[in-house]
Amino acid sequence: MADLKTKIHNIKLKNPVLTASGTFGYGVEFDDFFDVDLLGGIIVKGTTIFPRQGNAYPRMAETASGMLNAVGLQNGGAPYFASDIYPKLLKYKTNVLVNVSGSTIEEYVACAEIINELDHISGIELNISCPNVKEGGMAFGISCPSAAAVVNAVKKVYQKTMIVKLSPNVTDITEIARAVEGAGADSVSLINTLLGMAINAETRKPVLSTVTGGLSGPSIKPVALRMVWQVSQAVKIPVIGIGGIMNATDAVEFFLAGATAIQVGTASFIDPLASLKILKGIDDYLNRHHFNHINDIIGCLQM
Amino acid sequence: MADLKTKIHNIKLKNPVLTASGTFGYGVEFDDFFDVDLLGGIIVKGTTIFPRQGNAYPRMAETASGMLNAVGLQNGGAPYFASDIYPKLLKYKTNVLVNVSGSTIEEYVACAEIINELDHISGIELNISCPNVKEGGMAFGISCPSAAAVVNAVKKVYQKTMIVKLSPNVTDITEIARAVEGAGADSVSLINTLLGMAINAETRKPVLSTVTGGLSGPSIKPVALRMVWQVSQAVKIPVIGIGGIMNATDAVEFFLAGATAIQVGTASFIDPLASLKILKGIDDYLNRHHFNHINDIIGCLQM
Amino acid sequence: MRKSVQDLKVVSNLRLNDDQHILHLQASNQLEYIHPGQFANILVDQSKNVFLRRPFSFYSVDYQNNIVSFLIKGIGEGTRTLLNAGVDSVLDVLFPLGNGFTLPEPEEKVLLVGGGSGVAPLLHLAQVLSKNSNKIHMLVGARSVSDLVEMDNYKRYANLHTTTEDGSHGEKGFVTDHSIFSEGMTEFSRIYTCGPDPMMKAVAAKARVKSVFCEVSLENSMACGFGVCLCCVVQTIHGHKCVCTEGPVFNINQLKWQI
Amino acid sequence: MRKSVQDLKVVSNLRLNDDQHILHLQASNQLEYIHPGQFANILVDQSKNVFLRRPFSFYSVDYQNNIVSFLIKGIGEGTRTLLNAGVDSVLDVLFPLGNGFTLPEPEEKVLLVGGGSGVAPLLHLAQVLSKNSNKIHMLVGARSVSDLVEMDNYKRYANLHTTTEDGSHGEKGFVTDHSIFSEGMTEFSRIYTCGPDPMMKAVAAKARVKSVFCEVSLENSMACGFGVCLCCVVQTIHGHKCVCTEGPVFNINQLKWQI
Ligand SMILES: Cc1cc2nc3c(=O)[nH]c(=O)nc-3n(C[C@H](O)[C@H](O)[C@H](O)COP(=O)(O)OP(=O)(O)OC[C@H]3O[C@@H](n4cnc5c(N)ncnc54)[C@H](O)[C@@H]3O)c2cc1C
Ligand SMILES: Cc1cc2nc3c(=O)[nH]c(=O)nc-3n(C[C@H](O)[C@H](O)[C@H](O)COP(=O)(O)OP(=O)(O)OC[C@H]3O[C@@H](n4cnc5c(N)ncnc54)[C@H](O)[C@@H]3O)c2cc1C
Ligand SMILES: Cc1cc2nc3c(=O)[nH]c(=O)nc-3n(C[C@H](O)[C@H](O)[C@H](O)COP(=O)(O)O)c2cc1C
Ligand SMILES: Cc1cc2nc3c(=O)[nH]c(=O)nc-3n(C[C@H](O)[C@H](O)[C@H](O)COP(=O)(O)O)c2cc1C
Ligand code: FES
Ligand code: FES
Repeated sequence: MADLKTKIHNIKLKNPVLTASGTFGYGVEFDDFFDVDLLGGIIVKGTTIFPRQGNAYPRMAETASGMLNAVGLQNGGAPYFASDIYPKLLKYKTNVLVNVSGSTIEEYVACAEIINELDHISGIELNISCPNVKEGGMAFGISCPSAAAVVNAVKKVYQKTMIVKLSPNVTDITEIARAVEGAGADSVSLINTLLGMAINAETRKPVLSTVTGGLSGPSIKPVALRMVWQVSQAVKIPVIGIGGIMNATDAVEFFLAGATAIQVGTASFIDPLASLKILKGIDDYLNRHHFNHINDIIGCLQM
Repeated sequence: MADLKTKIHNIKLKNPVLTASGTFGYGVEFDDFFDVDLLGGIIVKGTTIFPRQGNAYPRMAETASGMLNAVGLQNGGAPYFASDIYPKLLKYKTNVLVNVSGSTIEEYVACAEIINELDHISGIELNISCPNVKEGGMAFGISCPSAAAVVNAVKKVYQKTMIVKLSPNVTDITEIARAVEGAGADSVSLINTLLGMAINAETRKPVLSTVTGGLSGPSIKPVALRMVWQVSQAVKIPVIGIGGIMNATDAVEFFLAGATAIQVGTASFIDPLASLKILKGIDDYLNRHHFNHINDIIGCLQM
Repeated sequence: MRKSVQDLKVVSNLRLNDDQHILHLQASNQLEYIHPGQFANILVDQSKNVFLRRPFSFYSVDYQNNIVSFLIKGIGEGTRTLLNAGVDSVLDVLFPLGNGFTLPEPEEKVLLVGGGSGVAPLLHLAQVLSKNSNKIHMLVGARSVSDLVEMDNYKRYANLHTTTEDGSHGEKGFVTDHSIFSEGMTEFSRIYTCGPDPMMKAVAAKARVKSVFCEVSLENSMACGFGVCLCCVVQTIHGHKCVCTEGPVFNINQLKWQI
Repeated sequence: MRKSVQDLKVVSNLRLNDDQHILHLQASNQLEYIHPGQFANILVDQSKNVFLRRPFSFYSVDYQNNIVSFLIKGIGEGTRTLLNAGVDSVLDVLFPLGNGFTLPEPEEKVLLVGGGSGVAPLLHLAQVLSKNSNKIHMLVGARSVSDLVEMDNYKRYANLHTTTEDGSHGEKGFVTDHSIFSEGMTEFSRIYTCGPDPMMKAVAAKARVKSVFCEVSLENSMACGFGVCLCCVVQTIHGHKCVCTEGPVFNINQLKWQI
């Protein structure tokens, strides 16, 4: 057993395997499959201050080695989360983080204020990169001033660790990363989904009700890996790698590129046990290569 | 047989199937497989004013439903092209276009001037989106002023049709498209490759000699389709769709999204006959759906 | 039963016609109870272009031999790859998923209406209801007699009625044109239906008029199948609900269908 | 022969050891001439993670029965999927590709040096040379006797010498430690070699010292295999050259190897 302990700002992780928001429900959906407490932490569904019905069906299109989604942040709202869902999450001994979204800065702030009251939540992940909502979401994450503005505002009301989740749909992600670091982000996670589109040639209609949607899965891994590598050289705060991680080898690639932790997303749809298998595979890799600690590979790409 | 004739500015295409630069050599490599004259046209390798050795090996990494390349515009230079390769292309009865690249505006201009003298070349495709060269290349294609500047300069010396090939590695591709349209582009083609990266977990080294490279293949199709759809609504000049087109269904999706023609790229590596099969499949589709003309589907996505 | 991912062995792959097969899959452990209307999400690992699992309703369950079966219609690369599954090959199956049908009280007289491959969950339902001593009528619609498969199997559990669009078997026309609806609708205390959306809506409309209890099994497109992606939603009177967890079976009164 | 894409039928899949098989594939038409050292690019369509074709040297060619064979070593998903190819299944093969070895004059005495699965093209070469009445010595190196496969086949065409790293067969040590190099190097007018890069470089170094003609067959990573992607280059004295068209066989004097 290698030592897998790592840290994201004030959050101690017993291992660097987290689950990506919107792909792991509230964790409880996985109770049938494995003991979620084995993971370093879980990041629950995108939460907004007001309840959201999400987008109309269809919300999903399968693509080559990936999928598009247009869920649009369906959730019961932060107050509902606090009253009805949070109590069910108290049973977890591992870290639980909440992914926070909004259409305006005020909404982000209001949502973060509510989460701030929940002791058992280790931190928030500020989603400034959701491509599936009409207002806000990704719009904040694609320009430095607006990204910095949200982060600044939330920083004032949120006391614990704030991770900022970046959009890959930008010319230079290092600029945005530096902007949110400057505004007080404790960590950045990347990437959220790439903006894509699917068409049904037979019906001649877009597959998704929203026409465009967010691309995830192994197809985006090369882009994600490149961005994690770029960003980890551009900022001093820890970088969390996300994007098409299907197995331990993928995860190791992200560590080598500079990620301090990783998130498993779409992989859990195909195999609910994916995150657990990835965790075990990382340990195997370290043992096989005679590394004692996960830190021995983080950022250790040999150039 | 449906009518597949279409036009890109002054270039008459007997059908809308072209081949993507860097994936079809100089066409002659396909002579063993099929009669290249059946296609609407071919776009030959990226050409620069000076000969280029390209990047060091390894230049390729396989990815999920795609590949990364880091060829780096290996070519003999425009004078060599004119003297040694051009004569071999005179046999083609279909359109032959040259993809033009450079490290400085002067290099683009010098290269275009040479190609301008070659009667049998129907047009050029200005590559302001190559992610695999140290200077120039993609750098021009990711900001509006620099993109417009190259296009403006080349427009002054190149008399025939000038297509400008756009980079997907930008926050808003419609801005760049409008900038090059304003600067005199006769058409835009998109997308070039997405900037990506691959790591060999066992050796802990980047797979490519250049660390990052250009992602192509079906994995990028959702992004390409979205961009073609966005750009075709943003500009009046014809849009040429590129990115992960493997079969006729993919091609039809690009037409529906607004492309006047398409280019087949990586698909030719896996099946040298891909472009011909796609051409036949488009005709089958039109017949099956009782369309008489390719124009009946171009931009006809039902919203 | 708890949801799990299991390797099931293909013990037979029975071709019914050009595009429909029945796959019999054997579990290595004792099967736990699977409710009629529940489904499984099957990994298609021998195909380049299929990324996500594919959902299929249980067609029948044999607890003695630990064999489950699926009636699969080839419509795209995923299903067609499964139709080629070799005997002794192994499929990675996530199950059981979804809620399933509400069972009637014993002795109730019920009508099962199926069309196309949508008939699959109704056989499993009929198997269970027949043990519950329900009186079961089953109406199956198809384009032509060649699309009507497994009739003998249905007859073991139900009084079988058929319609074909070309009149080659049973009454001519669509399912909802069948005389059973004009004659004896109210003798049925419950109607269960599965098939193409327009068919289910037409059946639902008939049921609503007569205020007969009616459940439909939906087939929305799914990414996960166990309630975490929120892709498979349907509009209900209580807002968006996931078909994979709160369905696939819904009472028509829950749905915001224009019927 | 013109390059083409053909459907070849698997007529046998012979397991040599845990990770090496010989696949015999039959063409439906008369095979045209394939030069020793040429290769084929095989599509792996039953695997999710393999996108590009995989290159393999011809191991032998039987023009009578239109059968080509490949010696394949399982190292990743592509090769391992091919090792599972069922008899009667069909593979999509692009061939023949590359240049092949320069044949010696009749009667010349030549040395073939192979290691690992790199031995494949050398059997085809030996078959052709034996018809050319060349005197053929073949030296094969492996880690252990269990990795030494097909020895009887080589013996039909060549005087066989072996080395194993553990001494379990032939001389103990690496290929280049074999006594043939110290003793009779200059009796050979040509050396042909294929195997891991370090082995080929060591052989090339020996050949260069004695100024013996030496050709090596390279295995660079390839996207297309027929000269259009420019991914497979090697540095030569004339700049970057594509291994798939100007190779895979190169005279060592052409390469910019540090030897
Ligand atoms: C709960 C549930 C139970 C099912 N039970 C069965 C069963 O018992 N037997 C059976 O044969 N099939 C059943 N299906 C349908 C089956 O899952 C699909 O036919 C299959 O996923 C298609 O996969 P494919 O790769 O062959 O086709 P694809 O290539 O994925 O699709 C081919 C075409 O069909 C369309 N399509 C595919 N699936 C759907 C869908 N769910 N909704 C709308 N359009 C779609 C696609 O848009 C495309 O145009 C069920 C589906 C669900 C959700
Ligand atoms: C001209 C030519 C002839 C060949 N002839 C034979 C033959 O006769 N028999 C045979 O068994 N193999 C042969 N090979 C090698 C064979 O093509 C590879 O083993 C195969 O492509 C690996 O595919 P895979 O999917 O199994 O492994 P992958 O998953 O692609 O690779 C597994 C590991 O091996 C490395 N790797 C794979 N291919 C190469 C390569 N070409 N160069 C460097 N590293 C590599 C990868 O980086 C990875 O780490 C030949 C290769 C070439 C270019
Ligand atoms: C169905 C779905 C829903 C998602 N919802 C959210 C969300 O609510 N908030 C968020 O920040 N990211 C969301 N994401 C993005 C993922 O967290 C992740 O960044 C992305 O999918 C890339 O990782 P992957 O390729 O491993 O899936 C969602 C992704 C999917 C597929
Ligand atoms: C090996 C390789 C070389 C390429 N060389 C060029 C080039 O010289 N000029 C250019 O504009 N695009 C070049 N491209 C990009 C393609 O023309 C095309 O835009 C891209 O591959 C996306 O299309 P695809 O997914 O169909 O391959 C190259 C792509 C590949 C894979
Ligand atoms: S399919 Fe994922 S929630 Fe229903
Ligand atoms: S593999 Fe494409 S040029 Fe050699």
